[in-house]
Amino acid sequence: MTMSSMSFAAAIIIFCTGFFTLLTGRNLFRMVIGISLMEGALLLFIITVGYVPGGVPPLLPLKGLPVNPLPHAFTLTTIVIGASHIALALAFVVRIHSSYKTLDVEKIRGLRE
Amino acid sequence: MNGPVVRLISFSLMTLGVFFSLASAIGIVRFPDVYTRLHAGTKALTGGALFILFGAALQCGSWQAAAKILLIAGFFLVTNPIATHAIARACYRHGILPEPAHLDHYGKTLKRRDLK
Amino acid sequence: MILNLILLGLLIAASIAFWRLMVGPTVPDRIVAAGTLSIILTNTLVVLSLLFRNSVFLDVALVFALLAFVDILIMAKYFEHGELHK
Amino acid sequence: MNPALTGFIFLLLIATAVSACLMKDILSSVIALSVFGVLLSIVFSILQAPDVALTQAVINSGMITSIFLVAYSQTMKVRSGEDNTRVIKTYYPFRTDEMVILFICIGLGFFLWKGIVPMGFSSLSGDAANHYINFAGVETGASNIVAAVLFDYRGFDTLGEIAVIFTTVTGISILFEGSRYHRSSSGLSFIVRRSMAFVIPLIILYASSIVLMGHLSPGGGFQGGTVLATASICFCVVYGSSFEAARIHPWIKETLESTGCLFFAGLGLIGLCTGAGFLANGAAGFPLGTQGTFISGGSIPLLNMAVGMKVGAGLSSLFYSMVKILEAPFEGIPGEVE
Repeated sequence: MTMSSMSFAAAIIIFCTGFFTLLTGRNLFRMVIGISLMEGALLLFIITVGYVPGGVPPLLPLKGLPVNPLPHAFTLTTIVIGASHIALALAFVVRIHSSYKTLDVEKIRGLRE
Repeated sequence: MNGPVVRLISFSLMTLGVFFSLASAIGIVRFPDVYTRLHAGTKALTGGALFILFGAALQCGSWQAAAKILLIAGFFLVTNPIATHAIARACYRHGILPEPAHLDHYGKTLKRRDLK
Repeated sequence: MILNLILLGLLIAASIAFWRLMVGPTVPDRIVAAGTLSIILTNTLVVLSLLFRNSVFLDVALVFALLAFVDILIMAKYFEHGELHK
Repeated sequence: MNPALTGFIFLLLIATAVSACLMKDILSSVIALSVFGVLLSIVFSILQAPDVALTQAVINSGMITSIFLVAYSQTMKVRSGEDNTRVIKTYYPFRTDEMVILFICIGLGFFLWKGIVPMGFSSLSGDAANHYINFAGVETGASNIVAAVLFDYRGFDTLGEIAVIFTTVTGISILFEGSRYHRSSSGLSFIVRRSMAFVIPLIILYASSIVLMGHLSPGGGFQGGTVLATASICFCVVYGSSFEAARIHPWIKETLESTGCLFFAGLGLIGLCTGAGFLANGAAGFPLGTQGTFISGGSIPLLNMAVGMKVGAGLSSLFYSMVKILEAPFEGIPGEVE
C-alpha cells in the first residue's frame, strides 16, 4: 500500500468510528467526543489530498518539489475553529444538564413527551 | 561535524535512549500501582529522552538545530518533575493509597494539620 | 537505516505504553500512561526531523516539550480539588 | 520514510481513536482523545505539513482537555475517594441496536473507500497551487507560503474565520449569563507554583516568537494566540481563579479582542484607500523587504499580530466564561414553543 492509500484508509476508519460514537452514545459528552474524532479524520483527509510523494514542506527556499500549500491554509484555521465549536457544544451540554439534571439522551427525550 | 567517530557516539547514545524508553514502557505495564508506575514512567523516561536528544544534537547538521534540541532537553528537565509531583500529590489527596502501605507519614501530617 | 531501527524501537515502546492506556484500571493510571506516551512521541518527532533532514519539525517538538505537561497539570487539579477554578 | 513504520503509526492512531470510542468512562475517553491529537500531529509532520502539525499540537495540549474538564466538573460533582478511583470496566458489550449501527458504519466506510481510492491522489496540480508556490516569494516577500496564502491571497477568508471565533465567544457568554465568578486562591502545591513562575514566562516568550516569526517559520497568529490562551489557563489552574481575576481584568481581554479585530479591518481598509483592493499587501504600498529577514512580508506580520491578539483574548475569555459557576438555572423543564 502506498502512503496515501494508508492515510485515506486511516481517515475513513476514524471517521466511521466517530460516526459510530455519535450515533450510539447515550451520554452527551460521548457525542461531543465523536464529533471531535470526525473532525480529526476530516483534517487528515484534506491534508492527504495535498500530499506529494517525496515532497518537502512549503517553506521558501525550497529544497525540492513542495507539497500543495492550499489544503494547509484551509485546515489551519479549521483546527482553531473546531476547538471553539467544541467549546460551544460543551457549553450547551452544561446548560442542558442544569435544566434537565441528566446527561442521558434517551431520558431527555422521554422527558419531553 | 559528521565524522565517523561522532556518528558512532551519537548512534550509541540514541540506542541507550531507546533502551531506557523500552524499559520504562515495560515498567509502566508491569508495576502494581499508580505510584510505582509514575516512578517507571518519568525517571527512566527523562534519562531516555535526554540520551536520545543529546544523540540527535550531535548528529544534526547546523548549530541552530542543535541549540533547539538542547532547548527541548532543558524544557523536559523542568516540566517533567512538575507534572510528576502534581499528579502524585493529587492521587494521594484523592484517596489512592500505595499498594503495600506500611508507613503513612504524609497522611498523619495531613490529619494533624486538619485538626489544628 | 539505523535511524529507522531507532524509530521502530521508539514506536514499540509507545505501543507498550499504549497498552496501559487501554487497560489501565483507574483514571490516574491512564494519565501516567498518557504522559509517558507524549514524551516518547516527542522523541519520535525529533528522530523524524533527523530522518527528513529538516529542522522545521523541531518547532513542533518544542511545543510538545513546553505544553504537553499542561494536560497533566489540569488533570491533577481536577483530581485534587474536584473543580478547576479553586 | 519506511512504509512499514508509517503503517505502524497509522495503526496506533486508529487504535487510539477506537479506544476513545469504546471506553466507558468519560475522563478516560478525554485522555485517549488527547493522545489521539498528539499522534495526529505526528502524522501531519510525516505528511510534510509543519504548520498544521504545530496548530494541532498547540490546540490539543491545554485547550481541548481544559474545556472538556471544565464542562465535566460543572456537571459532575466529585465525591472525594469514591468516584474515579474505583476500577472501571473498560469495555461494555454491544447491544442489538448498536450492532445494527455498527453494520451501517462499516457500510459507510466501504462506500467511502470505493469512492475515494479511484479518485487517486493528485500530484501538485491546479493553477492556484502552482501560482502560490512559484510567485508567493516575489509577490508577498514572506518565506512561509502558508502564511502568504492565509493573510495575503485569502485574507478575506481569515477575516471571516475571526468572525466565527467572535460569534462563538458571544454565544458562550450568553449561555452562561446568569452565573457568577467564584474567587478562590487554593491552587496547586507550593512546588508547582514556584516552578510555574519559571515556566510561564518562557511559554509567553515562545508565544510571542511564534506570532512575530509567522512569516518566516511555521506558526502565526492563530498558533501564538492559542499558546497565550493556554498560559492564561495555567494561571487559573496553578494559582487559583482570584490570581487571574486580580491581574487581568475582563475589560482588558475585551479591549484586546476588539482591538485585534479593528486592527485587522483597518489594515484591510488601507488597501482600499490606496485603490488596490481590500487587504492588498504589496500593491497598497507596504514595503516587502528582503525575503528571509525579520522585516519582510509587508502587512503579513501586522496581520499576524492582530490575529494573535484576537485569538488569544477570545479563547481565554471562552475558558473563563465556562469556568463560572451556574447560579440561577432555568426553573423546571422548558416547554415547547407555541
